[in-house]
Amino acid sequence: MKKSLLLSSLGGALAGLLVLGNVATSADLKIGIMVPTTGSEATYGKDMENAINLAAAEINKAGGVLGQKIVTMTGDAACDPQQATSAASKLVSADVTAVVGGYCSGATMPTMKIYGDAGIPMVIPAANSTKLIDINQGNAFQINSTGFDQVKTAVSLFEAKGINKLAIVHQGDGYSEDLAKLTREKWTAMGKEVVAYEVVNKGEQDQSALVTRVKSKAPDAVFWTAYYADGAMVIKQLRQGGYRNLIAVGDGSNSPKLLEIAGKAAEGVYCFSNPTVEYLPAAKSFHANYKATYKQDPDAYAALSYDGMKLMADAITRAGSTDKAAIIKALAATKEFTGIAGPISFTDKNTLARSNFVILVAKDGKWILNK
Amino acid sequence: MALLEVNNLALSFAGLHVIKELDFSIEEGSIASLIGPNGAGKTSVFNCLTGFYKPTAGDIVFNGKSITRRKPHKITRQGMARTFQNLRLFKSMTVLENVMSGMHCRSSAGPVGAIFRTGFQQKEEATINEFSETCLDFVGLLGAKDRVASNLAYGDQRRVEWARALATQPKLLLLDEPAAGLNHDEKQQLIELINRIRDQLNITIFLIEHDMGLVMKVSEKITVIDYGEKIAQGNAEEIQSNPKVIEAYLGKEEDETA
Amino acid sequence: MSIQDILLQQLANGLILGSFYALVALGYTMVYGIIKLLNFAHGDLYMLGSFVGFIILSFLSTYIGDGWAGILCSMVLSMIAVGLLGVLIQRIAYVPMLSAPRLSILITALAVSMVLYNGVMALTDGQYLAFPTDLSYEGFDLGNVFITNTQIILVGASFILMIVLYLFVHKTLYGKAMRAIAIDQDACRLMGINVNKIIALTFFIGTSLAAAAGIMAGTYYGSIHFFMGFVIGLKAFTAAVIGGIGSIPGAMLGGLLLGLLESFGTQIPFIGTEWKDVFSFSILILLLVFKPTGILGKTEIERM
Amino acid sequence: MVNPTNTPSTGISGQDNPGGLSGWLYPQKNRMFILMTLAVIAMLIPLVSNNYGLEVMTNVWFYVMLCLGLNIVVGYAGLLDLGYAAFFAVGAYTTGILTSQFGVNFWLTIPVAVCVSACAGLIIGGPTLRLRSDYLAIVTLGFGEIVRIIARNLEITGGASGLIGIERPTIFGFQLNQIIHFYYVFLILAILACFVSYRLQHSRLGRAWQYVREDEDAAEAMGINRVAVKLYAYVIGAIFGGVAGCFFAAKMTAISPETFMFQQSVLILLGVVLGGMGKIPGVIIGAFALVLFPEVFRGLGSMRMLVFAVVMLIIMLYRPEGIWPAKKS
Repeated sequence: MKKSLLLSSLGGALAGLLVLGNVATSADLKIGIMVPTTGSEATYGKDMENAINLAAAEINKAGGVLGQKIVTMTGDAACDPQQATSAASKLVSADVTAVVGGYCSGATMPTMKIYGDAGIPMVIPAANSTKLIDINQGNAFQINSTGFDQVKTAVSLFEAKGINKLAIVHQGDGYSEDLAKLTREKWTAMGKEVVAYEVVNKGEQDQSALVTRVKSKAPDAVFWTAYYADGAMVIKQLRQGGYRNLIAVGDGSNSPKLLEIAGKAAEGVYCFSNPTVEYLPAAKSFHANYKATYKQDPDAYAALSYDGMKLMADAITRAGSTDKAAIIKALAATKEFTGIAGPISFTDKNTLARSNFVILVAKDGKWILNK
Repeated sequence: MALLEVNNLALSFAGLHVIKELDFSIEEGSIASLIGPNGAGKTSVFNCLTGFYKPTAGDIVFNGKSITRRKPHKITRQGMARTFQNLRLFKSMTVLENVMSGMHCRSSAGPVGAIFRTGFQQKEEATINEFSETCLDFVGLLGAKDRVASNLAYGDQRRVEWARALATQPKLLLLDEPAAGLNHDEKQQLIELINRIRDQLNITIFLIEHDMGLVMKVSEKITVIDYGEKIAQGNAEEIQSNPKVIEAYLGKEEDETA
Repeated sequence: MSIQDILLQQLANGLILGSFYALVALGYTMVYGIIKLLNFAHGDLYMLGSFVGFIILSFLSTYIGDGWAGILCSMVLSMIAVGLLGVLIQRIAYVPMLSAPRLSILITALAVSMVLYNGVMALTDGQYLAFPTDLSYEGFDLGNVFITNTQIILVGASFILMIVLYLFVHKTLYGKAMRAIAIDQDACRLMGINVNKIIALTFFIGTSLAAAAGIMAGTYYGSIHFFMGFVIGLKAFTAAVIGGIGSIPGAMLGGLLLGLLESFGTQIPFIGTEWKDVFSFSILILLLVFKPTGILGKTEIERM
Repeated sequence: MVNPTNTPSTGISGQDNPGGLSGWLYPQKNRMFILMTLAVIAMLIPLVSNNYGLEVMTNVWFYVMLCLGLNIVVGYAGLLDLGYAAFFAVGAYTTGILTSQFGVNFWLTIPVAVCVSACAGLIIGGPTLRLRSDYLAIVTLGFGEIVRIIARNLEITGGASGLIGIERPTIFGFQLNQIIHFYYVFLILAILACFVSYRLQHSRLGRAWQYVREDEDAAEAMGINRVAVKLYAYVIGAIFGGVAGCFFAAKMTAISPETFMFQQSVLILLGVVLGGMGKIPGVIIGAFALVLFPEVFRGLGSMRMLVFAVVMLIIMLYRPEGIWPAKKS
């Protein structure tokens, strides 16, 4: 009696597990969404999921793709490599035709292999570490400008401001370290000086050691390459510590939260950003729809995620079939696809051909476009 | 030659002198006792002998070798075993497993032997089992070998501790208040057991005890300490008539009533 | 900046960091001293202190503003609330474990820490919250060295708290009872001291000091988040060990010392900011190995 | 699941034969039967499961190995190790660095990783095992953080981005690159880990761990070198973690310091505590719960870890021996 109970419960658990992988088996066109919906980056992930679903709904309303309705399925990458691989396997097992997603570079990396091996076309709207390029098996397309483009934008600003001595601070994760390294390489290659190259720990409140170190090197500008949450604290403490020169932050810090936390210390901070909804004339209706559907404003990666889904649908239509290889071919052949975030074409490495970075500046507690 | 020789042993912590210049020796094959009023430092002496405390000064020679400042497990390996004042059995383990712990220092198989169950390891395990059972049999507890130690009656638990100490194959056995908590019959059995260990196994015995009747009955040599100092030494009769000893014990009674 | 300037600046930075460490370390040391429990959840109570302070201040600011008056009010209220929570935790989680094996108590404490940490994470969605106060940066500009009024006030406040605690422990009957229980609980029971009450009081005081530090940190750094307690918990433990765990003056001294050590340590040219934590953890490990009793800790019987 | 909590203690009146579930589970014959059945089920899973199921189950076997490794330290020897992810990291990075930067064959990196993680165990264990248990917990925590920060800061470990493009191993010219291959690899590792754990537990060393765990002083008085015995636990536990790390690196092909955070150590500890410290079936159940729970209850989102934490607290307070029934009453 007990034996059978034990075994049957074990069997039940296993059966439950196996069934899990087999949800949704209709003739619809299945598109996977891979974003972090739990963990520290969940807000961004859910925002991306919303935008992608919004795009899918619009496409379905207009008759779907090749007559098929799009059904989305979300895999939670949790911004964690282990969970991301399991999420990717889940999507592949569910037999998705294509995937739109990828927010944290570190978590996206190990999934590239899984999608690559399965030959699944993938559009990456957010993750933009340059390391993604090296392991791309040809099936993935990055529509967020890569670190290279951001560095170009950053350097152009620094040059325009007559900066010579630069301090770079990152946060010890793949994305911000990548950006920091690229900036350092570029800046020194230009014959200029990087006087400080520092790391702070995520979540650490006291940055006085960093402030003193940076101040003692008297840089003309400080470039924070990581996310807004810690960036706000760093900016605040730099200003409190008496640092008065220019501060610039990377696209991970493009958030109104940064201004909220840093308060008046953030005035005049520059931010390099991928095109976000409020600065995109073409995104007006998207913004309105998003707000109507989800009762909140779209966040930093909403526009690109929306474009990602639209691009994928466009590529499938151009391919004329749901054959994965054909879709990949169609994606590669994309020419000036008009997204709300700007036109999309790809280089031979499947990255965005033309940078769409903009420069923002904080004024009176708001980000405005720098002219 | 004396099996154990203690010269000038001293122990102090935080400025408190627990043991002061203590000298005594124990002859091989004898039964010796250490007595003294409460707080005289008897258990501290045991702890110094077995390496649990690091003496401040002095020298301990056991079986011709100095064991001062040696670690407890090394001292045990050299042939000195002990029991504890408050039972210190491995409570959730079986009686047999408890006794097997004593064989640890007489065996050597390591992780590789354990994983591959080499011939050597298997033979050793069999020896450990067999000898532990012999020890249990000696104290009359073989029947209880598979019971969990903490489920045994108090007196039986004491005997498990004895068997465990015997399993280390000691030359000298230190007993810390072996009669504490035992009833009259059990004390008689204890006296018999002490004598059997000495006579049959040829193990020297050194004990701390409060029960004077038992001490006087079994010991051939008694050392009395008070405030960490030796105040008398001799056989039962000599000690019983020693004025210093009487004073020490009476003094203690005064303290108690105060 | 000249070397002198850097050293002076880091002295100021080290003092403020150190006084936060000291306040948190006091709780560790008091609880450890009295019931020999390493309260893993202590860092999380610091975090909780700042969140409770955040809620109270957000509420109060409409009435008395978000200036120093508001901060003081919310600090007192949060100290009381979190202090009581500390007592509650002790009652629910630690009292039943007192006779359990050490490993079980440690894991229980770790579990409590995880509950608090993940609870706040779930409630805040893992977001950083902006502390609802924006104090000015006015202060003293000594050439290249810059010290704000906020820093001076916060260091002053933590010193006042520490002095009050010291007087409490050494001059009042409750303080004497605490010290007595740390030495021998059973004897205290026999002497008619209400041991459980005193232990609860110890938890209350230790926890509320951590909460005070939490609010000060929120005020000073401007933002709070659910994992702010992890690193400071570790550092404060280090501080308590440096001073000698169980010793109240030791915790104060250890906190300040660690704050200064870290501040100066990070300015050593080849130890960049990226190695800062390796630096403090190495200090911790070396200290535990070579001088586990700390500076002011009592030496125990030397065992082999 | 069968709920063993209601089984009344049968140790009354000196009776040591536990009844109920534990009574049925422990006789040799029944145990062998269960083991064989489970092994066969595990072998057959790939026939019925899709890749997602395999991925999850592979993760289960992986955590079984890690949890069994930590179980040697925590469950057998009674030492709280809060930095176990460090050993796992050492193994993963050893393989990662050797294969991706020096082109060493994957299989050759395993013995190297065993040596390196054993050394890491010795380095941290040697000087610190004399410490009080709570100090040890903090030291191991600090050690775990140090290892992660070093991995994050060095060039050779790929910095914060970590290492990418780690070679997938080949065996007799056959490359392991499908999830099903890794499923079997990790299943074999888990079975090996069980086997080794079992053999160690029922040996002279295993008993010595238990003696030291129950009463250090008494164990020492019995001639057991407590430091050496603990060190064995530490080093063997480290090797388990290191080997698991090697295969983890090979499976993921990319590793980064984020995987080896404190939370990872806590997660592994959770697996050990949940099922029952020191009991192999308990630890296996713990590992299952660890991996399956988040997959099944993904809807809980960020509440997931909170639920884990609450469960852990409840277990410690009401059933410190874990889910699996105790052998002895």
